[in-house]
Amino acid sequence: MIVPMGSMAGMCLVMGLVPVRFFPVLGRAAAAAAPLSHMDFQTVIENSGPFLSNVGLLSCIFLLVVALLFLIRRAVLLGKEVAQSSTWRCGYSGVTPRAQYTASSFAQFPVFLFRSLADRRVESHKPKGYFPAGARFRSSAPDLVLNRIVSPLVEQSLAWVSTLRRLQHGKVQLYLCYMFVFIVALFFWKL
Amino acid sequence: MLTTFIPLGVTLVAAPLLPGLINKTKAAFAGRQGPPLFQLYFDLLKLLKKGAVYSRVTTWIFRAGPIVSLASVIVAALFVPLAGHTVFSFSGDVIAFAYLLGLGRFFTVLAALDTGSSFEGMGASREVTFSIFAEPTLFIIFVILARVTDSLSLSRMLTQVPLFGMPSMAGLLALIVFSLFVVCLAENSRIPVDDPATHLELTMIHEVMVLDHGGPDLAFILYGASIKLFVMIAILAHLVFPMQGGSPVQTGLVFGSLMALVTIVIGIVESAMARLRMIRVPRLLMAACMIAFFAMIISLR
Amino acid sequence: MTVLVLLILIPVVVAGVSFAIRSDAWRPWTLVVAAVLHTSLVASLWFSNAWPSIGTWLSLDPAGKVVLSLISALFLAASVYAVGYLHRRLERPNRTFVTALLFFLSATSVVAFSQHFGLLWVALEATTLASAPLLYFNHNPRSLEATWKYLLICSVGIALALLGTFFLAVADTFQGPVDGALLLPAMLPRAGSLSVPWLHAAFIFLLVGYGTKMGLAPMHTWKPDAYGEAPGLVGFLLSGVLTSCAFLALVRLTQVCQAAGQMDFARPLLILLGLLSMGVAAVFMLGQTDYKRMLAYSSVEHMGILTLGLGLGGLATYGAWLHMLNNGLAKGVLFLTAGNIHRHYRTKTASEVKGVLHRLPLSGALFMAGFIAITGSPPFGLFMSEFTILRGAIGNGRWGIVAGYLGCLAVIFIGMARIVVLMVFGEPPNDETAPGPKDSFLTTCTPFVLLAAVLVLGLYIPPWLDHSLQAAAHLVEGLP
Amino acid sequence: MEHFAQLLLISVILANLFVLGSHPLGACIRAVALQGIALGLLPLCLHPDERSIHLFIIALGMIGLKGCVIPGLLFRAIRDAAIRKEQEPLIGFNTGLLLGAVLVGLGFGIAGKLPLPPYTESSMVVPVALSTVMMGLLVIVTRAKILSQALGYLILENGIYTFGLILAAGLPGLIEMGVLLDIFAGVFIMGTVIEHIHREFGSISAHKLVNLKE
Repeated sequence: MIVPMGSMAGMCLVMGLVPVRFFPVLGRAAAAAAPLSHMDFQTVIENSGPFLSNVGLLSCIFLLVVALLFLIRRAVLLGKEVAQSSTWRCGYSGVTPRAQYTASSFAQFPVFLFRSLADRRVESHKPKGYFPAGARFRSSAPDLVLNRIVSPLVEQSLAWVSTLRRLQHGKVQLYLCYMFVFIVALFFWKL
Repeated sequence: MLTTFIPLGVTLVAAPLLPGLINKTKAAFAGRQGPPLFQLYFDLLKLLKKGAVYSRVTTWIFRAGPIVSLASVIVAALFVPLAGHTVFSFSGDVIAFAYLLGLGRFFTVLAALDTGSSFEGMGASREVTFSIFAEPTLFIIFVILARVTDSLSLSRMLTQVPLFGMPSMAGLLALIVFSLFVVCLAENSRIPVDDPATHLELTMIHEVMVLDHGGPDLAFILYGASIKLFVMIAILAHLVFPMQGGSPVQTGLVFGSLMALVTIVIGIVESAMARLRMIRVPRLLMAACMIAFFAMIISLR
Repeated sequence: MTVLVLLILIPVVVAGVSFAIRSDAWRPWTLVVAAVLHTSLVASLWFSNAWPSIGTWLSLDPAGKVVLSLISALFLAASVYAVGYLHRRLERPNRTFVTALLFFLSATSVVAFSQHFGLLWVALEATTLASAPLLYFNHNPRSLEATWKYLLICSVGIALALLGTFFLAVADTFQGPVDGALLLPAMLPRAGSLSVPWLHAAFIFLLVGYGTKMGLAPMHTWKPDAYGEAPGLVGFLLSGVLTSCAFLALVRLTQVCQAAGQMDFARPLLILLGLLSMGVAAVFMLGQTDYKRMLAYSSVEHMGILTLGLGLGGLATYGAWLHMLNNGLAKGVLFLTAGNIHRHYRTKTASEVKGVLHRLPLSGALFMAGFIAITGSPPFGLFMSEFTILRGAIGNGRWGIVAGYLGCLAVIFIGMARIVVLMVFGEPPNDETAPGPKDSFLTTCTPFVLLAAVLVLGLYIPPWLDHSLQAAAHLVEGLP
Repeated sequence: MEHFAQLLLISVILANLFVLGSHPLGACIRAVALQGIALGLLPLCLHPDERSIHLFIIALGMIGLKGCVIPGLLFRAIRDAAIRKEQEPLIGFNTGLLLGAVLVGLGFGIAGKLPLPPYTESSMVVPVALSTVMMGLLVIVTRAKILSQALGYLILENGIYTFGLILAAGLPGLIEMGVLLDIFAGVFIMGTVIEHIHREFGSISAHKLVNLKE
């Protein structure tokens, strides 16, 4: 599984580094689809050539700088102690994997900022008394676009479609009626 | 040939000077002597001499974070003109510039999340949230500049701005400079958005993200931050006073003092203002974004 | 000339032989004999590049040749499958079925040759008659109802086509008696002097009449019933062969309109019917519960695409011809494997069919691949042809049509995927209460070969085929 | 002779209206039989100058087929199925008559948009043909008994045949072939299927044939 995924990722990388090599090939495929004339296509290629080669150059420079910095760090750390330790806990040593920083914690701030748009649902049972039995906090931000826009739209159109589906009701006489009405409509439209 | 690389060299060498300058300004306002101007150079050297300690739960992402973020600001610096001279420029490089800054931020955030610490996670969350506002502002400013100069290359945008010296454009220029200044403060974790000097994790943004980095990695991060500050100040300086051509020494001196001036302004702002409450920061950034948007409407008219 | 006579007579003679054979087990092999003879004759036409004719009424032209080759190839595939299928259905006598299949082959061959509108009509009428016993093969109330509806609607449709043919004759003889009235080669040169109002009326009647046969909305109503109740084999022949014949009839009509300079009148009608059919197919595909009826609506969709391509003209006409081939082949894959699935699970309700890949690995895989092909996904041939038609629409700058076309294709893809994916994957039901027969060589090799052909057409169109399709498209466009 | 043709054409329309407005099936079949005979005589009146053997054969064949053979078959079918009346029309007989009148108007309207072919003897042929076709469709659509639907199909065919008579002189052979084949398809095959339906469903009402639907 790694090989096909890796080879595709590798191809993406190569295309990013030397886009100039690929553009004419892909451009020809695109030109086949779009009604561009051959001349237009040539100019497009010529105009985008320098830009693409610069983008490729930029990517190469970037990778080069990364490699250089990597080597520098390696040289600097040479012969020095590279220790392993635990993450900085800020004085609190009871951290367990259960106390994770979750995705919803990560998104909490922006969700709060856009709370009017985000439809955030919070369900919390705060600890009560001196020896609280338990407490719960649960927050979720359901996908607003999906829940408020796409789903109702899809459901609405499915309902609409299912009313239309009643047109196929099994009564052959009415099927013939469709034909008749259609033909008369065509006559009125076109004759 | 070699002369083209002079701006890069200047950036790499002079960048750590600016945080020192800011600190000196702040110290002067507080009536203290403050740390020496070259403090950051000493810090970097000290950090490079140290070994490294990595958390057991981290992966290669944590180690790649500082390198990638430093590399991205260095490459981004290639596009930024210093006194009208650029190392590398092509049409459309503004987009590459913005994306490189974004890439650096992305890796810093990933490295912070990789530690598994809640503090660093919160810092990452804040950083990302603020960039929701800062990045559009930056893009809107670029759109305005592209529109005004009819160019998509950062160096041409900044060196050929016809804004300066035209009274009709003064309002537009003021709006752009203001919003870019706010973006500059936010991007570089300055007061009133963030306080680089605080040591309470719950209120920090950028500092808290790099809590677990040490030794050469921290040096890379600090160095990267200073280059970013340098780059943004260079852009601001160019906007305020576009220059091109002329003798390198003369324009270089003028430009250098201009940059120092902008830096000192940042120092003054830091001295005069308190850090905003976290909840208020987005409002400030939003305001900058709206101002930039307003400026865009004006420029499109 | 003898070739044409043989192509028409061989099936009739073999039909006589098969009617005389007493054994239900051996009779289906006569289908293969007839199909092999038919196909080899058609192949000889390709090799010799001959254009035979009998008089002026029956002769082969590029359009007819493409349709004839499709008929022959699909019938060969169907005959091999039929041997396997009928072997499993020995509880039903198959004398009428086999005989009707052979008559069907003969009638469709006549459609492909005929250059005369009257003869074309007669041959298409004959296909209706020959296919009625095919639909009623299962002899149960449901198939009877489907046959009745098919007969009634198609008879009315074909009657309207007859009226349209008469109208066309009036248009042709309006200026006075002519030689070879309704004869295509004679009509085309004098098309300019046809009576325009009568031609328009004839076009509407013929479009509705042959459109009924082809299954274009809103005359498609017989299709889901007929395809749903007939054996998969019959569904395949109707959706691949019969509809292509009806399409050829529309092509003949378009040729006359083109020669008469009346395409401004004809195009909107063709495009309207095409898009309407695609829209209706999309609406009925969503929430469909019966997988054979789903295939019927897919057929409505593809007939719509063909008509749309014909209406757009130019590049899209070439796409329509290519699409006709692709659709016929891909429908074969789907209908035949759906037949296998139906035999095994003994239900046509999609929600009761789960895990086909476990129960019938070959049929399941072929059904899935057929679905991918029929929805126009690369690398199959339908992608190429649908894309060519799309290019035709874009090239004309008809953005409304482009939007409708792509929208319908997307909805249909979603609708079909919901059904097919849930059928093919998942855990098969546990009740092993007498599951039907498993895959056998005869019932899976045919869909496999058909799928391979669709794949080849998607990757490479041989020059000789390309040349023929171009010639057929030029014929429609009135180019030399 | 032209007046006689007009009379025949009017009787064709009247037969249609009679079928639309009455319920005993036997009477309807008789009306259609009479219509067939009238249509058989029509070519002799429409083409008085060229009363060839060909035309006589058409006339005889039509009278025999449409006047005797098919009505006889239909009578046998209603005897077998033991039905007398069209009991459950989908629309009432008065509405049916009204719609029939509308269709006659529609037929004349559409025919008015088409120029009269120069060799047509009577200007009424085209409108009568079109309205007969439409009324045949109306009978199919509104009647519940499958047998009545077959009858409606016969009327539709009669309309097409009427139209074909315009061409009978110019295009010999075609018309006969077309109409005969269609009648074969429509009536004989349908007759066979009706027999099956009667056996399977125990009724020949179209109301039973609504199992296949979405």
